[in-house]
Amino acid sequence: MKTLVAILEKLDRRWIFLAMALAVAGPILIIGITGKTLPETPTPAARAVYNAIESLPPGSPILLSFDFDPGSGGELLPMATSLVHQCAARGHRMIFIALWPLGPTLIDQTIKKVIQSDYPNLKEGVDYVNLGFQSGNEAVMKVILTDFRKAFPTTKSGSAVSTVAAMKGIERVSDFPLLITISAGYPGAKEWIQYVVSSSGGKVKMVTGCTGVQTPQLFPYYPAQLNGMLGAIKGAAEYEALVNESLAPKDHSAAPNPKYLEAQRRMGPQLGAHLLMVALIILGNIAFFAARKTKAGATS
Amino acid sequence: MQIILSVAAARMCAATACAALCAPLCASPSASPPTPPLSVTAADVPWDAGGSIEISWVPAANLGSATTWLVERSEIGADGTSGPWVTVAEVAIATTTTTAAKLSHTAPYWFRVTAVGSDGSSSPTNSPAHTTAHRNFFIGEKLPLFSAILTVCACVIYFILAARKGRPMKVRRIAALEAIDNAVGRATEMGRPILFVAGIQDMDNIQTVAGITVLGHVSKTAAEYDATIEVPTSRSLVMEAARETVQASYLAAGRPEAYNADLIRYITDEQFGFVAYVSGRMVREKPATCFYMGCFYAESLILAETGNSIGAIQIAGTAESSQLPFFVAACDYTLIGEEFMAASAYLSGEPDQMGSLKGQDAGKAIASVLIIVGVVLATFAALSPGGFATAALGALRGILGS
Amino acid sequence: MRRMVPMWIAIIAGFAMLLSAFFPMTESLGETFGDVFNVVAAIAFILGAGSLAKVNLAKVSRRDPGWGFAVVTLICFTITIVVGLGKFGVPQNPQFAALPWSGEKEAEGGAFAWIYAYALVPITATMFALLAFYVASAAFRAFRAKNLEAILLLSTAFIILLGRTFAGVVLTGWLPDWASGLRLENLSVYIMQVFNTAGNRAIIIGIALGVSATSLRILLGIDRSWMGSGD
Amino acid sequence: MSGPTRTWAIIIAVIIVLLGVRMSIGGGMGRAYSQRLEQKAEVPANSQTNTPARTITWTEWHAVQPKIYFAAQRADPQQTQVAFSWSDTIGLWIGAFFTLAVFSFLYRDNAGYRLAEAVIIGVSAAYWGVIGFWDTLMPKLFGALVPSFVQAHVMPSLPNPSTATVIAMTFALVLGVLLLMRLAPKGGWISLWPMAFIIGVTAGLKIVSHIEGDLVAQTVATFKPLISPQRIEGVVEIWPTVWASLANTLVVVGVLCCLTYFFFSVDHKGVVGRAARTGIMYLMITFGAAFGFTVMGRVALLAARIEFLFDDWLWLIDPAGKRTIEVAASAVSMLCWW
Repeated sequence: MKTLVAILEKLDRRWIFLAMALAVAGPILIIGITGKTLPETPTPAARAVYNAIESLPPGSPILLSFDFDPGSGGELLPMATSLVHQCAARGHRMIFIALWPLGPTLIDQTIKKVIQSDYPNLKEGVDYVNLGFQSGNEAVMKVILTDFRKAFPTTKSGSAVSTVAAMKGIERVSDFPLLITISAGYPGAKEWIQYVVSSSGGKVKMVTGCTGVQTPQLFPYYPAQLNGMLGAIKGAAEYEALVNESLAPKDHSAAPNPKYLEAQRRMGPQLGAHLLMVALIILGNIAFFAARKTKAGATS
Repeated sequence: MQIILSVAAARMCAATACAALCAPLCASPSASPPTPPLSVTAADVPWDAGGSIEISWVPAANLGSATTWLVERSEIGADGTSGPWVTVAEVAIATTTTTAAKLSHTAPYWFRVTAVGSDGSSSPTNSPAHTTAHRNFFIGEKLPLFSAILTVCACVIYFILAARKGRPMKVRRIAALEAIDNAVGRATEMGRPILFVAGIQDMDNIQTVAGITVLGHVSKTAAEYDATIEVPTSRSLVMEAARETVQASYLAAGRPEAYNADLIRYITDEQFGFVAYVSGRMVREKPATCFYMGCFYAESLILAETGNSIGAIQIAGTAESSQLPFFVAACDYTLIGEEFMAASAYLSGEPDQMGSLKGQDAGKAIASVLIIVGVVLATFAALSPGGFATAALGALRGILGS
Repeated sequence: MRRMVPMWIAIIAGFAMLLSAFFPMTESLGETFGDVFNVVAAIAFILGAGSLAKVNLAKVSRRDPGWGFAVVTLICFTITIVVGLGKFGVPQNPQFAALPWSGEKEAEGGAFAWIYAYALVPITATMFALLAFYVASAAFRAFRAKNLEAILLLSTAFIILLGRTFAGVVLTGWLPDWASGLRLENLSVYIMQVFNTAGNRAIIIGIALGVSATSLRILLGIDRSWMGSGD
Repeated sequence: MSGPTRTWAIIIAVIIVLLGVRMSIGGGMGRAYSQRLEQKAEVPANSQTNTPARTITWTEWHAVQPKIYFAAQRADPQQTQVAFSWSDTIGLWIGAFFTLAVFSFLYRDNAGYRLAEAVIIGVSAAYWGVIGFWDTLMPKLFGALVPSFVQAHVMPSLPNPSTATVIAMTFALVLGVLLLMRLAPKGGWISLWPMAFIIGVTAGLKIVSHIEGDLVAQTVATFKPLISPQRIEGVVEIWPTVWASLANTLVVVGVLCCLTYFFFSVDHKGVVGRAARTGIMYLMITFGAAFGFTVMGRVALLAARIEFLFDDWLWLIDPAGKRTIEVAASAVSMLCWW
């Protein structure tokens, strides 16, 4: 016991790093080879996102704003995949924009991964369109409140938005029955709430997928201003399970395509890392109390 | 997926076929054609920036088969002729008002509303007179905001003036700020540099500006103590601002010759490229003291943990609430939110700047009182809905503009 | 004089912006400023690049320790600028095939996209991933029950950590329905909705006042430390 | 060599040996493939430059998953539509090297990390410079000042600028030039002017946005009833009411106490001291929650990097079915060897 405490007190942090590497890499290898994932029970916030998309009539225009960059892709790309997956399966019109400069590339990636490979009948420019990046952060949001085309005059590939069939009937942001933002920071979900949802007087409905860091800050807005939210990879996994469940054949004869299981796979390393963190906190406190006891003994 | 889609397609075919078959049979006698609205009025939205007109209409008692309203406008040109009818909006049958936006604020407009159903449209009902969307001098709906700003500014200015008149301004200790002198002194003693990071955002972020004002004080102390201060920046403009500030501080400290512009350098705009540089630099140069003052995101913990591993004294300040936990966990001192914003005033020690802190307190006091009043009203309103309290709460919200 | 002019520029520009929000004629000045700022920041890149080049060239010419790395930086910088501005290897834009410069700079196949995918992304994403290690070491060191505050900090983190994984379901999933509020996953939601809302709200209100007072000090010319403390 | 150092040396050696084994047992790893795409575009005749209508063709190569290459090869070993991509394969290995180099910083600073650092500084500074040029200067500044040039060469569908835009951009150009005066041998002090303008404008704008978006909105949001009857079909339910009322009360008390903590002009003693202390407790719970949530995100990022190494580079696992059969063989042989 004493030696353990002594080790803990002087523990080189590199051992903690090694333990973390193992706690994450181990489950990845195991899940990667066996293909088994942990079960998920969706929380109301994730269910709300699913229902918001499900309840729209097919063909509804949906604005998807990719406000993140590859740095947060580990958390947010699985959400983006499932969100686009559900929208595509329900036949909604998807209008993609990005307020982060690196967003458009991620939009193209997701389009390629989901729409072009599994929904080849959806046509670019008709059923979906990538309008690319606009600089200006919340200024862009203020502009699209009154005039969508002023902020996004052309598509990413350079054609004028007025000629794009997917944009028919879209004058301002309130013409979208639903707004989806995938957000990693500033500008992101919080700014969308402040400048778009609030200014529209509740006319604009919004759901968000956000990083773990943002989740606590967005909670005060749910469910009044945010109709649903996916918090971190956990939210992504819950939502992914919901979407896969609803799109699976009734007799469960076919397992979902592994590319639609990304978030649920990531929950394995998540569990390993969280358990390690918990163990570290407990060990740290054992060391702390043991040291205090020794010190108290020495002074008395 | 293909299966689902083809099933859906099959269903649609079935539905169409059925409709085609039934059509002659079930052309329902009950559904009369859509009835036009009884009257249409259009009014300029008052106290706005111009360009919007609100249109409202009175629907007929029997709507017939109408399912939507089609609202159209026609602009009267400079020569007095009416232009073509342009759709303003198509709204659900339950709605009876809509707003036409993006209009010219000089030209008059006609409006008309048509009821539209599955089996055709009604005749349109026109607005009785043309309307112009005037641009007003002041945006009325911003009056509450204007008064809120005025109140906050008045609080701050009042206490600044009071301080100038010699009223003593007591401010509580802020440990993190008291530690700055010692931390700078430590760097001098150890003969190691001081590292100052003013966040990773540009000069259009007020936190960066606040960080630069703190840099002004820290670099002045550093100049007096003869300590080296390094300022890597992730934006070119911040580099420029930091150079101006530090150079002026060295001048004010009477040691302009000791200023070295190359210690304040631009690294890269890329968040993690910048962090890669700063953490590498920290491990190699081992600064005695690190300041993180500005807007930080994920990099906060990388910087603070690296600083911790080299045994530097670390003082952080940010208004980015998501990063506060990491600074609190890994730094020696952390300025939380408003404390960071107050740092420059506190460090200056000038009475009028201290006075402005008291003005901030007055703002908080007003906010607290409003919260208490609002909560009391809300409680009564919840207990007896519809009473005086409900009205008062509504009025209070109105005054605050939300 | 050298300090008076900029101070007045700041004061006039600031008050003009403050008031512009309330008048229809000037309401959108703030948005215009966003564009102006972005352009100025892009022009200022010349200064940043100059500083980068100067510092690294000095290292090379002085043969400072590690000057080889400075050479690497300079080479990488030059190559990226050249292929990026020149759109090297970027395929044509099918919409405007007649214009050779209309291709997308980050289109697949271009040299700029290659640099992005194989140098920028791996390094920045891995730097970001280092955080997973640092949260562990920070938690081990800092989350010790020294006093009541620290106990609250660590126990909240504890509940959230467990509540957000499968472990939470296993540990407290057996609780009967009437006590379902104590299940870890529900507990973490309450913490977010009550304590976190209160704490964040107060921080936000405080910051708003702090920002206003800071801005006002600058606009009144009282805080001039951004152009050097004192006068 | 001290005890821990020896242990570390062994661990690193084991990793290197495992990598060596993986590379030698074959089954393929770290290869990338791309598919040929013939593109064609019609260019209409241009009467101004007197060029006739013509057709332009060019070839693009798009990255594809290895399984597409394997399938194409199985179908026709002579095919040239999908081919091994040297550039992407080299890139993949460089990416893997940089990933490991950055991770090695956790052990200690070393030449690999310094190389990655030197590369990322050069590349990313230039990257953002290029982005600034094409995304800001080209459409905004040049698009406003020389629109016909930009439309004729770079962005044909760029709308014509309004007079206001032209004025704003001219102003921006003047500010930029003043800023660049810093480089001139004399008159560098004038660069403080644009800086003063930017700082002043930022200060002015932020007062409005923070009071509007944060101060007023958050204050009003706290107007919650302390007793909040929860009715189901008009009947007040006891327990839900108690819980909802308790939650509201805790929020209101928390906001007031935390605000008290931020008071500067009052010492934290007596009643104020107790309120401030309660405030600190709320803040600590807030921070603990934020910490817990952040861990989630960070682990996901690490998992993504490790998946890159195991999946794209080493071909040890294939969760997304990028390669299907081939990889299973290599993973199993690896495990057998182990």
